[in-house]
Order: sequence, then C-alpha cells, then structure tokens
Amino acid sequence: MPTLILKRLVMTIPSLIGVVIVTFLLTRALPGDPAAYFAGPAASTEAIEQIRKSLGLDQPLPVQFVDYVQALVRGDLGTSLTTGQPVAAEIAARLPASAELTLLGLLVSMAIAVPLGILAATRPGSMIDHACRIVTTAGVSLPVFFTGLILVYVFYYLLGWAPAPLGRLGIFDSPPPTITGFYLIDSLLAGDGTTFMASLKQLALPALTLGIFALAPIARMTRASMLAVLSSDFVRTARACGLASYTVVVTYAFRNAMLPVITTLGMVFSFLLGANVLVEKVFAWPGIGSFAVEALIASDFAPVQGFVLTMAVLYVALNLAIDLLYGLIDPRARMDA
Amino acid sequence: MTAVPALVVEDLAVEFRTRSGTVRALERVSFAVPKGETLAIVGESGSGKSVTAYAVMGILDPAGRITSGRAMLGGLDLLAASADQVAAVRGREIAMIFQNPRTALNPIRTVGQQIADVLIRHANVPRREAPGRAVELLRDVGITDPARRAKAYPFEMSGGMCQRVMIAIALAAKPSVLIADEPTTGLDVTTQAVIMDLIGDLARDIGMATIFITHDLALAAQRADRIVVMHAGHVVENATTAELFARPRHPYTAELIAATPDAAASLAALASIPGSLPDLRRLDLPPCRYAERCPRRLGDCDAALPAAPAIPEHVVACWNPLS
Amino acid sequence: MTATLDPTTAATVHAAPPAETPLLDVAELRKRFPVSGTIGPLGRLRRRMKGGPVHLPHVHAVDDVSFTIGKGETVGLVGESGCGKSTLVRVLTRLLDPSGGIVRLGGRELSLTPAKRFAKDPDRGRIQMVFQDAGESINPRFTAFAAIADPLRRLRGLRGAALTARVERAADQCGLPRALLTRFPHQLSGGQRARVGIARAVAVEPDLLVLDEPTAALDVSVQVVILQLLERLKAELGMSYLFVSHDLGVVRLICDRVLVMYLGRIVEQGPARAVFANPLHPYTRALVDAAPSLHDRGAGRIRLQGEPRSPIDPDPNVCRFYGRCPKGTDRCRTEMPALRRFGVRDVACHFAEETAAR
Amino acid sequence: MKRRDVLKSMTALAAGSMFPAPAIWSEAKAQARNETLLLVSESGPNNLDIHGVGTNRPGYEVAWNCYDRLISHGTKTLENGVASYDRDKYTPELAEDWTVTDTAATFKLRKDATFHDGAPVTAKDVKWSFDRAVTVGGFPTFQMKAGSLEKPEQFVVVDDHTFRVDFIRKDKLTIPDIAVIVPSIFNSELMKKHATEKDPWAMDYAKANTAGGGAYKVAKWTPGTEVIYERNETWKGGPLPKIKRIVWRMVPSAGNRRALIERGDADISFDLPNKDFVELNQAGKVAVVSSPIGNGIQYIGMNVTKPPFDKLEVRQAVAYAIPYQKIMDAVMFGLAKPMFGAPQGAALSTAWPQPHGYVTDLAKAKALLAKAGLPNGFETTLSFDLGFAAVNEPLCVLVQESLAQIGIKATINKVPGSSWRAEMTKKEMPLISNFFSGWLDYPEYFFFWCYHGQNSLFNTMSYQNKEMDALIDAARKAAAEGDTAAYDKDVKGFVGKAFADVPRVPLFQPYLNAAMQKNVSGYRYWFHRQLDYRTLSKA
Amino acid sequence: MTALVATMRHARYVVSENPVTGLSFGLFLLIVLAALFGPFLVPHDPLASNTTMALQPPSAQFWFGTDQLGRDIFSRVVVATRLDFGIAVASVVLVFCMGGLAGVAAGFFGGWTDRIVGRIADTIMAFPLFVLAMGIVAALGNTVQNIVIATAIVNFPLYARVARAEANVRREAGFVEAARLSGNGEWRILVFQILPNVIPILVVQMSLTMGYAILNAAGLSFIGLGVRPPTPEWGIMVAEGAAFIVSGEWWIAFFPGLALMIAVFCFNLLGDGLRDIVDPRRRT
Repeated sequence: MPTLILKRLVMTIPSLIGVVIVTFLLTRALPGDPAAYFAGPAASTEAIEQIRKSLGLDQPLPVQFVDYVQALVRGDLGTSLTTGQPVAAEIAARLPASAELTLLGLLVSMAIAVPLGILAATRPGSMIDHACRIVTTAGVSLPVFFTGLILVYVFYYLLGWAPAPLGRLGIFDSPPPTITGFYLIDSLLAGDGTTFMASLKQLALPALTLGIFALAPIARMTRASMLAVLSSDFVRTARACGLASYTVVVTYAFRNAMLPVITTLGMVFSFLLGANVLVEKVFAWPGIGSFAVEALIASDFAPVQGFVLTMAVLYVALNLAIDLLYGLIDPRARMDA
Repeated sequence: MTAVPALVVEDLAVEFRTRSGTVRALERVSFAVPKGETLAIVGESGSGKSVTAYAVMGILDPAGRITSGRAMLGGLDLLAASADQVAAVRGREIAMIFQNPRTALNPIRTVGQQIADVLIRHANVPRREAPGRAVELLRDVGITDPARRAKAYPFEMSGGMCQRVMIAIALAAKPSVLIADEPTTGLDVTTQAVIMDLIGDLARDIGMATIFITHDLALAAQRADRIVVMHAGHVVENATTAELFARPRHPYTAELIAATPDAAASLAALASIPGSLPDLRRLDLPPCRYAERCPRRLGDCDAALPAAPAIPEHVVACWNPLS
Repeated sequence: MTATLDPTTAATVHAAPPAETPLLDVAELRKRFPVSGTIGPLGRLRRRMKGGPVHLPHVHAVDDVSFTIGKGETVGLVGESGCGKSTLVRVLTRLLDPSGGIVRLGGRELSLTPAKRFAKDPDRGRIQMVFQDAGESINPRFTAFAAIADPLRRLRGLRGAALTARVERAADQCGLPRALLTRFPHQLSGGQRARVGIARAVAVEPDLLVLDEPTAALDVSVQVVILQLLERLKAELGMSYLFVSHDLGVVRLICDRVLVMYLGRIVEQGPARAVFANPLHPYTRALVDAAPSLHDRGAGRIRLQGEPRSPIDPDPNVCRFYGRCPKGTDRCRTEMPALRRFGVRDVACHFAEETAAR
Repeated sequence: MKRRDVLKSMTALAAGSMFPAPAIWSEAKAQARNETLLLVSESGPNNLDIHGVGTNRPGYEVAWNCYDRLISHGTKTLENGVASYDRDKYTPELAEDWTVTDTAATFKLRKDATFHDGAPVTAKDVKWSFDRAVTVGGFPTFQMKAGSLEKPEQFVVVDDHTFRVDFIRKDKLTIPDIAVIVPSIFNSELMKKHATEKDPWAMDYAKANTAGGGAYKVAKWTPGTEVIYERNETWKGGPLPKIKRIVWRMVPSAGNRRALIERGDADISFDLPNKDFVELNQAGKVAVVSSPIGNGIQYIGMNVTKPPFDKLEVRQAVAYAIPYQKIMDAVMFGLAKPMFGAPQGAALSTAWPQPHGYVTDLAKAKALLAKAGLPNGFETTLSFDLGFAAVNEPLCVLVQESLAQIGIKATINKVPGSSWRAEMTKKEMPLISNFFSGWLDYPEYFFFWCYHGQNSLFNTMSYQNKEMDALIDAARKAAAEGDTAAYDKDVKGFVGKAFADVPRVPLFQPYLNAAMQKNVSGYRYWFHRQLDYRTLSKA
Repeated sequence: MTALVATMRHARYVVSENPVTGLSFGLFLLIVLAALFGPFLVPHDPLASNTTMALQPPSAQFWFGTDQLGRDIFSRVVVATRLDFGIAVASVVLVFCMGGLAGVAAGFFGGWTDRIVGRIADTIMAFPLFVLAMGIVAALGNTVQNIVIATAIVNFPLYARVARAEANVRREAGFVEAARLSGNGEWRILVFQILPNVIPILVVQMSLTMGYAILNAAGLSFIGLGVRPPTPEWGIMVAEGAAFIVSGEWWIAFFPGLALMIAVFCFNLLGDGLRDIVDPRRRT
C-alpha cells in the first residue's frame, strides 16, 4: 500500500505542474493592477511604478514565474492584498470549514441518492424509477445559489427552524478546541454536545444545498451500475445458490455496484468544490471558496493561486483516497497497481 | 429406468413480456430425471433450454412469467412454492452451474469466501469452519494447492479453474439435482473433457441427478443417459441416448443428427436444416412449431401436439414420426 | 541472432519442399509482445525510474512457425485458446508486424512492408479474412451494403453503378438476399451476418482467405450452410483457405491439411485425415480424444491435467508441452523437440517414432 | 401574507423532521445577548491598521473604535432628527485642551489615558503616530497632506503631555484633518517592539493587531468572516461605552442581512439595498436611520478628453437626457437627495452638494446634440464599478435607455472592483457612473480633488480649466484666511462653472442607511460613514 | 435513409415507452421555439423600463410581474431563451469539437497523443471546475464569447474521457480490423469507423452538459461575471432577483429561475432519453 500511494503521488506531479502553470498564467491575465491597488487613491504614476517594482511585477513573466515557484517550494503562497494575511495561514484557517461542508454535502447526497438509485434499479421503468429520475434531475437543475437562497428564505426567514445563516456557529457559541478543524468532530472529541448540535444546525442548510446538487450524478450512476450488477451472471449465480437475499443484495450486488459510483465521486467532488464557492457566499460560510471568489474579483493573485493549488492537491488527495477505497473493495484494482 | 425421479417437470410454460409482444418461450415442457442419471437437454439457440432451467430454479428475468406447470423436487413443487421455500432448497437440494464461469463468479470476493457463503447457508457449517471446508471442496474438484487458491479471486484463475470453483459451489451442499447450463461453452476442448469428467464423477459419488444443457449433440451423446431435444420452446423428442441415435423419430432430431459434422463422412454429406426458428411472438404460431420447416408435414400437424407424458421411454411430439 | 538467418532449423523444416511454389510461405515467423507487471504509464514510469535499459518480459505468442499453403489448398489451424492462433492469423493478414521471420505471398515478401503502410499496398486485397464474430466485425453504423462495398472502394477503386453491381454479385454469391443489403448488422440474423462477413472478404477476390472460427458463434443448422457456402466459393473463386477452428469435427471435413499449435509453436502438421486418425504428438492425441463424438463414449482417452506453461519468456530448452504431457521425461525438460518429418507430416515430439510404431 | 402562511404550513409538513425546533435562548445566552451587539454588513476589514496599504472602508471602523485621536467632533441633530457629528465643533479625545495660533496648534494630552496594554499615552506616541502617517506613503500620507500635514518636522514633542503641530502654511483643513481617522494614536513602544529594519513602522504587526488605546479592542479577527471586540474598561477618551462586546459578522447576501435584522437576530444591519431600507422603515419593526452623506455625490462623469465629450453641447445634451426622477424612484426608492432641477441659473449658496438646473428634457437634449454636429448620436461605453452594482446597474440601464432615445448608443461595461481603480488611473473610460465623497465636508475640498486642473484620480473627467482652478484656489485661500465674502463668491463661482460646463452630472446625494433594532440607541452619523460603537447602547 | 427512418422509429418508440423522455422532448421543442421566435412573440419590449410599473406582481398585463425598473419579466424570460440556449449550444459544440476529437484521437492512437490529451484533461480536472470558469472569464473579460469558451474548457475532460474510452474499446474491434483489411488507412478508420460510433455517446454528453453550461453561466452571473446589462439572461435575472426574495418580490427571481431550471432539467432528461435512443442494442 505505501508504495502504491507513493506511485500515485508521483503520477499526479505532471498535472500539479500543469495546474501551477495554468494558474500562474491565468492570474497574470486578470484585469486590474495590483500596483494601482496597493498604491491607493491619488497615487502618482511614479508611485505606482515604484510599488510595481517592489512587488516584482515589472519583471518579465518567466522571471515572475520562477520567483513564484521558488516561493512555492519554500511553502510560501504569498500574501493576500485584500486581507493582508499570508495566504497559507488563511487557507489553513478556512480549509476545514470548506472541507467539512463539502464532505457533509457529499455524505448527505450519498445518503439520499444511493438508496434512491437502488430503489430505481430494482424497479426499472416503474413510477418510482421515473420519480427518482425527476427528483434527482430537478435537484441538479437548480442553480445552487438559488437553492441556497430559497432554503434560507423558507427555513430561516419564514419558519425559523434553521439558525441564522451566519457561518459555522451562532454568535454566542464558541468553537471547540481545534484538533481537526472540523467543528463536528472537534466538538465530539471535546465531548461538547451543545456545540456539536449548534454546528450541525448551521451545517444543515448549506450541506443540504450542496447535497441536492449532487443527487443526480450519484443516483444516476448507482441506478445504472445496480441495474447492470443485478442482471449480471454472478448475481444470478448467487441467487441460484439460494443465498439469503440480504447476502445477494449486499455482499454480491451492492458492493460491486458501488465500484463505478466510487469512481464518479471524484468528479462529483470536483463539481461540489465549484458549487461550494457559491454556497459559501450565500451562507456567509468562512471557507476558502468565498475567499477565492473575493480574491478573484479583486484580482488578488496570491490567494487565487493558493486556493487553486490547495484545491488541486485536495482533489488529488481525494482521488488517491478513492483509488485506495476502490482497491480495498476491488482486488482487480489492487493487482493492477 | 425404474429409479425414483429426482426432478419431474410437467407441462411447463413460460412467457416473456417484451415491448414488442409476448414471447411464448416455453410450452408444455415435460421431462423427468431419475436419481443418479444424467439427462441432456439439447437444442439450438432460442430453443428454450436455458429458460427451462431458469424457470425450474426460479431465477427467470423479471419479464418472464411461468404460466403453467409443475416442477416436483421430491415433494416440493418449485413453481408453486414461496420464494423463501425455493431459496431454501436452491443450492441445498438443487444446484446449478453456468456457462462463462469467469463472469458467473463474484469478481471481488475470493473463491473461498464464495464457497463458504453457500456452506454457511446450506450445509449447516459453522462460520468459523467454513473456510476450511471450502478448501476441502476445492481439493475435491481437483484444484491443486487449494489453500492458496481459496484466497484467490476469479480473475486470477483460468476459465477451467473457475468452472471447477463453480462446481464446488454448486455441490457444496451435496444437492440431489444439478443443472449444468452449457458448462463447457467457452472452454477449450481439452478442458471441456476434464470438466465433464469431473461433473460425471462427482455426480456418481453423491448419487446426484444431472440435467445437462448443451447445444452440442455429440457432447450430449457422450455424457447423457437420456436426451431431451427441444425446438422453439417445445420438447420434440425424449429418449435414452442409445435409442435416440439409433432410432431418431422426430424429423428435427434426425436433421440435427445429420447436421452434426462428427456424423458425416464429408462436407457434402452434412445435411442442413431448412428454414429458421419461428418468431415466438407470433400470435398465429402453429401448434407444432416445427411444422413450417418440416418436410414430413401432414394435415394433422394443424391439430394440437400429441400429449407427452413426463416419464415415458421414448416420447415424440409429432403426428408423422420417423419409424 | 534472428531465426531467419539460422540455416539449420530452416533445413529441418523444409526437408521436402513442395514441388510447386506455394501461395503462402511462412518461415520462422515469430511474434512477441512486451508485458510488464504494471500496465500503462505507471509501469513505464517505474521502469524509467529504475534506470538503464529495461528488459521487459515478453509473451512469445508465435514462436518459430513455418508452413506453407498451396494454391487451392485448405489448411486448418487448431489449438486451444491462447496458443497463438489469433496472433498468427493477424501477422499473416498483415494487421500486425512480426517480430521476426518471413511471410511470402506468391513469392513477394509481405513482411517487409510495415503493417501500417500495408493498408494502401496493392497486394492488400490478396489476403482477406472472415472474422469469428460476424456481428462484431461489421461496423454497427454501416449497412450490409456499405460493409461489403468498403473494400471494393478502397482496394478496387470501384464507384457508382460498378460498385453496386459488384456488391450485389458478392451478395448473390454468398446467398445473401439483396433486400437485406440495406440493413444494419443488428437487424440481421447470425447466419446473415456471417454471409455479409464472407461477402465482404471474397468481393475483392483474394488469393488467400483466412477464416477465423467462422462458424463458432452459429448453430449447427446454420453452420452446415455456411461451411458448404465456403466450400463452394473456394471452388468458384480458386482461393486458398487458412481455416482456424477449435472444432476438430469441422476441420476434419473441410481441411486438406492441418496445423496443430501449442503455446506459440506448431507441434504437428500434416494431412487432416492422417493427423486425426493417428495423432503422433501427445497434444494432438489429447485434442482428438477430448473432442466429443456421436459414436464412441471415449474410454481410455488421454486427459490433460494441469494448466499450460506460461507463455512469458519460456525456457527455450523445455518442451512447451512438458508438465501436461502424459509422456514427459527428463529429456523433454532439457531439450526442446524440433519439428521433424514423418512421412507426410511433421511432428515435434521426442517420442513420435515410439507413438507411430504403436 | 397569506401566501407565506400557506408556504409555511407546506414546508412545515415537508421538513418537519429535518430540523429541530426554533433555537431557544438560554438564560445565560440572553444575558450575554443584552450586552452584546451583533452587526452585520457585506464585507469586513482587510487590515486593522488605518495606515496600512490598501486598507478598506470597513477597516476604518476598526481604527475609529480601537484608536483615539487627539480631538473629535461634537454632535448635532440633522433636519430629519438623526444625530450627526458636527463638522464645526471639536471635542477633546486624547487632548483635553488645545490652542491654535497662525503658526501652530498645541495639544495638552490627558494625563490618565493609557493604551490597551496599560502603557500611558504620551506626546512621544502622538508624534510617532503622526510621523508614521506622513511617512508611510499611500492613503494616510495623502490624507494628512489634505490638511497640510506633510513632514515629521511639523510634529513636536513639547513635553510628555504636550504636543505641537507646526503649520507649513495656513490651511483651514488642518484642524479638521487632525480629527479624521488617519492621525490615530498608536502605542509607539509596543509598535517599535514589532518593528524591523525592513518594516520600521511595524506595518505587519498593526495589520492584524490593534496597538491603540481606544474604547474597544479587537478580541478576534477572522478576515472576511467576523471581528469580535471587547470593551476597553479603562478607556478615558470619553464616557465608558454601554456595550461590552461587539460581534461584527460579514454576511455577503443582502437578502440574508435583511432577514437577520427582520428576525431580530442582528442588532444593526448595514449595506442593504435602498428598497429594503424603505420597506423596513415602513414596516416599522426596526428603526432605519438615513443621513445624507456629506460631500457625497453620485454622478455621471464624461471624460472631456474623449470626443465627443469634449464638446460642451454633447455634455449638456447628456445632462438633459438623464432620467433623473426615474432613477430617484426606481433605483433609489426615494432614499436620496435629488441634485437636479434647481431653478435655472448659477449656484444658490455655498452649500455643497447642491442641485443643478438640468432636468430630463429629451427634445432639448436632441437639439443640443444636433448643435454639436451629432444629430444621429454616437456610440460610447458606460462603465461602472461592479462592486457597487446594486445601485449602478439599474441606474446605468436607465441612463442607457434614455441616451438611446437621443441616439447615443451606450454599451454597459461592468468593471470588477479590482480593476476599477486601475481603470480610473488610466482615465480612459469615456462615460462612467460613480460616487465620490470626501471626509472633509467643504466644497473647496471636494472641488480641489474632483475638478481641479491638477487632475487627481478623482477628477475622473480629466477636466482642466484655468478659470475653475483660479476659483478653487481662491476659495481655499479665502477659507484659510477666513474671508467669508470672497469665499462665498468663489464657491458660488466654481459651483456655477461646474454646472455650466457639466463634465460630470450630479444625480443625487445618497444617504447612509442603517437598520437597527428599536432597542438600540445612540447611533450617530460620521463623515467616515462607519459605525461609532462608543455611543451605542441597547435597552 | 433507412438509417434515418429506423432511428426515427426507434426515437418514437423510446418516447412513447418513457413518458419522462417524451416530456423532455416536448420541453426541448418549446425551448427551441422560444429561442427562435421568442423575440417576435413577447407582449412587451424586454429592455424597456417603466418605472411607474416597477415591481408589479404577476398580473394579466404582466404575466410574470415586473422587475425593479418595471420591465416585463415574462418578455425578458422568453427573450433570454435565445441567449441562454445559444450559450449552451455554442459551448457544447465547441467542446464537442475540441474534446471529442482529442479524445477519439487519444483513444485510437494511444501513445503520445493519449498521454498529452490525458495530461491536459487531468490538469483541467484538478481545478475546481467552476473556479476555473470564473478565472477564465475574469481574465478574458466577461463577454458571452468568453463565457462560452470557459464553459467549453471546463467540460473538456468530460468529453475527452468519454470519447477516449469509447474509441479505445473500438480500437481493436473486429470492424476496425476488417476496415484495415479493406485498405483503410488509420486516419480514415478514425474518421469513418470510430467517430460515427463515438458521436452518439458524445451527443448524449452534449445534452447533459448543455444544462451544466446554463448553470455555469448563471453561477458566473451570480458573482458578477455574467453578461452585460441590460441583456436579459436567466442567471443574471435570478441573481438580481435574489435580493428581492426576502422582501416578498419573489417573482423577480422565481420565474427566470423556473425557466432556467426547466431548461436544465429538460436537457438532462433529454440526455438520458438520447442515451436510450443512440444505443442500437436497445433497438428491436
């Protein structure tokens, strides 16, 4: 296993290099002039040039790129212009919030979509099948910010069931001691039930928003692969052997059917990370998505680069985890590696 | 031939509801297999061989529906029993092996586990002892180094080995009836012979009745005590092997024998069967589904088929049989 | 180093060259495929990381195979799956480049032209092939007409009415009703598809037609018709056949000569009747014994136990059949038996004389 | 309301099991709630240091409340009853007394004042802070310059508690400029501890730490998320504030900010769309205070160097083509002071802003355009800052539509907030919608930056006119010298000139709005448009 | 000809078999009609403001109500169809050409082609897709053209992978070997043998990604990177209307949101339906 992990990591290097290059070029192409921004109002042209020089922006692009990569190698992601904070620190502080939200969203989605997909697969062509398809497709058809706003309007503004959309915790709850950075986990580790409930309540709507968005791909894939597996030879064999229906459905069908679903999770996760940006904006979520959007709008290079790089690493890590999980379930994948 | 039948199928009829009409896949299928004997069901593709087996096993596609018939396994009518009852005897009293053994095994479970699953369910083997017993079973089906192989996955084994594993699974609970559905299709001739020997030997050891489904007349001739010839969902002839080849009575059987390359001295001597299977969705299917291809067709052929009892010596579903 | 330059083996094989120049002459043909523990870029990367010239293990799919096919002759090729039949066929039909050896068609050395360029070669049309699975070998987006017309367009340059006429003639020759020409493969029955596949191959009137298990997927009743069709076409068009099959019953009926392959090598060859009546190689014996027959219930048959040896970098000094062979001795483990002439046939077994004497 | 009820019951059914019952405040929480103020606004500070590079507007609020200045302003009540700072009255903050002569101002510091860390506030700290402001460059230095505070030599430590500012010229804005946020007093000892050779003014430290002695200190700052303040219990700059703890949360969605205030979760909500303020005010559940932004004008600017805006007739045509009232109604929902339709003629008073004489008159506009030789109009681009899209976008759409009627085809260009300043620096945009306000609420100050030939960044029209320059300079001089009559004449002169030449068309003077719970009192409008927590209290 | 007839027959059969697919076909037709003829049919000028009628709830005169500037939302929603549909179609056609061809070539030729295409796809995938789209639009400027390009780029891996997989399984197919025997060169095989078999699967993909393209454009609008005002576009209308939900003017965001949802919904279901149609194995 360790060599497998190492190899996978080595394999991702080319795409990470690609990400670094593309991000660099993209951020340099952004409109807006950081030097003018730094110089403040009423600065003279000379002053702006001065600042441009001090920021190293007067250098030709390749030189800037080398500087950037050198800093990157040192683990220095630069400093945000808009918040003035080191990007690495900002991301470290905000990443758990985003990760907790995205993962919970994925979890919510799977908790709904997988049973729906299985239900649909066991009755293909039935009304249940059509209903599942319509419900999940409707979920993915809503702009995620719109879903979020509607949920806030209904569950907070009209009904008052959900807490105010003020981020990870209410104003009078204090965050649990940081261990993982995930409030749910940290509060449990600290044995703080109140904080756990409080952060769960705050998470409920944004996670649901994300979850609704991811229903369709997961349900669709579950249905398709479950259909394929249910009509496969080995499930027929298991039936012919008279195995208990629980064994047939869970040990034989379900585990095999989950394999393609697991592989799509990487794609779904990537989509969720994108959607996360909008959800965070709606729910005032202190994650890296909203951070990145603001930085992008402000042409603030460093946070955008740092964010994208973090995301790429996260994505790579997730895919690695998916590969490992896949390998855990499917011996063929293990042999391949 | 006086032995007690292990399985009796009577008047079995199966329909498939498809979008383009109802396929009357089986009609009036009757046969019996005595304990310790081997019955071969022979026919071309689409003749309903496998559907018969699936119907008896209760593993038909959701689109399939049994419209009539009985399948008596001991005192239990498999077709009328509840799903739970059937599931309880499947794998215990009546077992089945399939073609394409590599896909018929769960790809992500070790073969040992898969055998153990059946042992735990049907052979009253305690969970802890199951792996050990699985290894024994693998040894019984002639797998070398069974302890190591038990931990292997199907994709790590050859087709022949997979079929041995399938046999081990099917015979784990020592059933009284084994249905082997084209068990050697896709295997090499040499492997085919070995597997067929193995099935024969094991069946003899436990006194099991075997239903052997094949399209290969020569293989059936070599392995079966009795042969059921099917055509388009009908049993056209049912006789002991020797009798059938010595005196085929149904025109289709005779043609089939004549078309088998093994029988002919030269290519020119091979007979071909004119026409093709009728479309089983047709509403105007003739009572004898061979009638439209049959050179010996008579006026009588438009009447209902002659009745075919389950355990006769030599049954022919024909108004104008060869003598 | 290559076998092509090794005069000794060549001499043993061609002890009695055919009087007339054969249509197809294959000499010391070999094909190897690299394999590695890891497929894909990971494996490449790992090997690259190890540094230096990396030896890749190879599958010896076809190893030192020599034979000829005469004009109008039908040669059968039998052997179990994985014995290299398909690879051999693909090398002969110039879909793959050989790793060594010669393929000569009517005196021209085809193996000099790389497979990639052979598509445009004027001799492309001289070797055609009928595929095992007719359904899979016809593009699902092509009608029967388009499928048959394709080689005529490309290889014979036919267009318009001439093309239509030629396609229709091919269909007629193969007993394919013209009305079916507008259908897509999934709208045709198995037998009809087989006819399309044959019509496509014979339309350009090749000299050599390779038939890769053409009836394997068919029912016996259809199989008979197709076999008889092939027999008729051969006579009409004067083709030679290389008939690949695992069904000895069919091979016996249709082939003049038969080649028996085991793990990439030819172990026995000779007139079909002679080979089947009295196999000299234990593998041929096992094959013949294993084939079910209507007539005998097969007592005292040879049963092969165990699994074949690995085709990956096999030891050149061990008989490939060693381990499964009922006759295997120490000699078989230290000396690879060469293909030796026995009257009208060739056998690669140390005990061929012994067997023949019995 | 009925619709909501139906929706309520429906969603109640649908989601009954999903969410727990409404949050119930516990006893302790209720107590804490009374002493805590929850503010919500769109964005938060990016830097806690008012001298920092690129410190944004919310950052001013931190500096205002966490640092003290030498002096501050008194309070007055506006016409609409809103409490506001008094431009003309100064009150002590760190200085208990001061004297101003023609050459210098001398400040006597409070002796009991301490910084948050307990260190006493001395004149040394004041000088260090002033030196810092005029040295670090960028915005603080620029702002100090506006009051002729330019060189460290001007700032003299007389003794521990006496500080003197020497004037380099006589400037009416010097004292007001000392009362703005920039000359906040830093704890120089603490700052020096964090200074480095590369960073002699400890910019890095002050970015995320408040080294002041103001009424509040920042307990926790999560950029982009929240700022939590604790009261400085030993504050001497004024009466001890009532609110112990202030939580300032950033809520990007305006809808959510409205929901929070309406549901009573937030105490004060800023940055709502005008429409929401109007409706909240009408609903009466919460108090909405609106105060006109001093020296603030929303305007359409025309770059006079970009033809055809170099032609006076074209500019006048545009001024006559703007749908002023529509904008007031549909964009501002009446929540602004109209700056158009004054009786024809020159400036009426020295008040600024004041309405101009243009009204929507398309016929006149067309005629003027024809006179300029462009009877068929022309094509141009109308740009605005995306950061202020809520007002600008509908405004520009209305302007665009109206201009189209006289043949001017304007394409709307949304410029992302980041590029806006860069674009302004380039002075390439022909037509813009923009807002400007100055802290120092004096007409000559406004005109110096917006109309003067020195062509500052805020002179977005690149307007240069000798006559105008002369008038502005004269007014500044008159103000410094206290020559009221001359001042009156000059101001009216340049205002009249600006209206006649119309390089920019004032549309309205917007209000600064805040929605707050009825139990919150003590709100006061400040020139910096940020919240002063010190006077707030909660019943 | 017969192919067309057969496909049509099969399509009719699939539609009648699956009511949901039938529904999506109907909706699709409606959207196409609205895109083609919408601007000629709407009751009001979608751009004309009427501040006296601002923020009117839905009524007989204004079916979907009016917005802040008194513009008729129904007219704007209908007219926006052309732009949104256009963005969706243009972006999928673009990515179809780029990703589809690159993927087919990668799958068919393997080797370096495969490696390069695979790397590009991996790199794009490593970005959170929406953020990449944001970055591209922010960098190139927020024009319709750039929104289309950005959407196409973020969908590239999807197409390249699907096309690659499909081409790869067919690379060794019998009919490809048969084509080689028939004297077809590699490029010819790629274009005439492989591509026709891959296109139907890509068409399914196109339908599915059309919905995503619209959502993407809407998301960009929400953060201010959408099309220029006053051009009506669903996403920007939802984004603008979002601020009015809490104050009770729900119709401003609701109707464009509904239109957007229906369109995306329809494209998604259509993709599912097309999958059934293009799969010739399901034809009977």
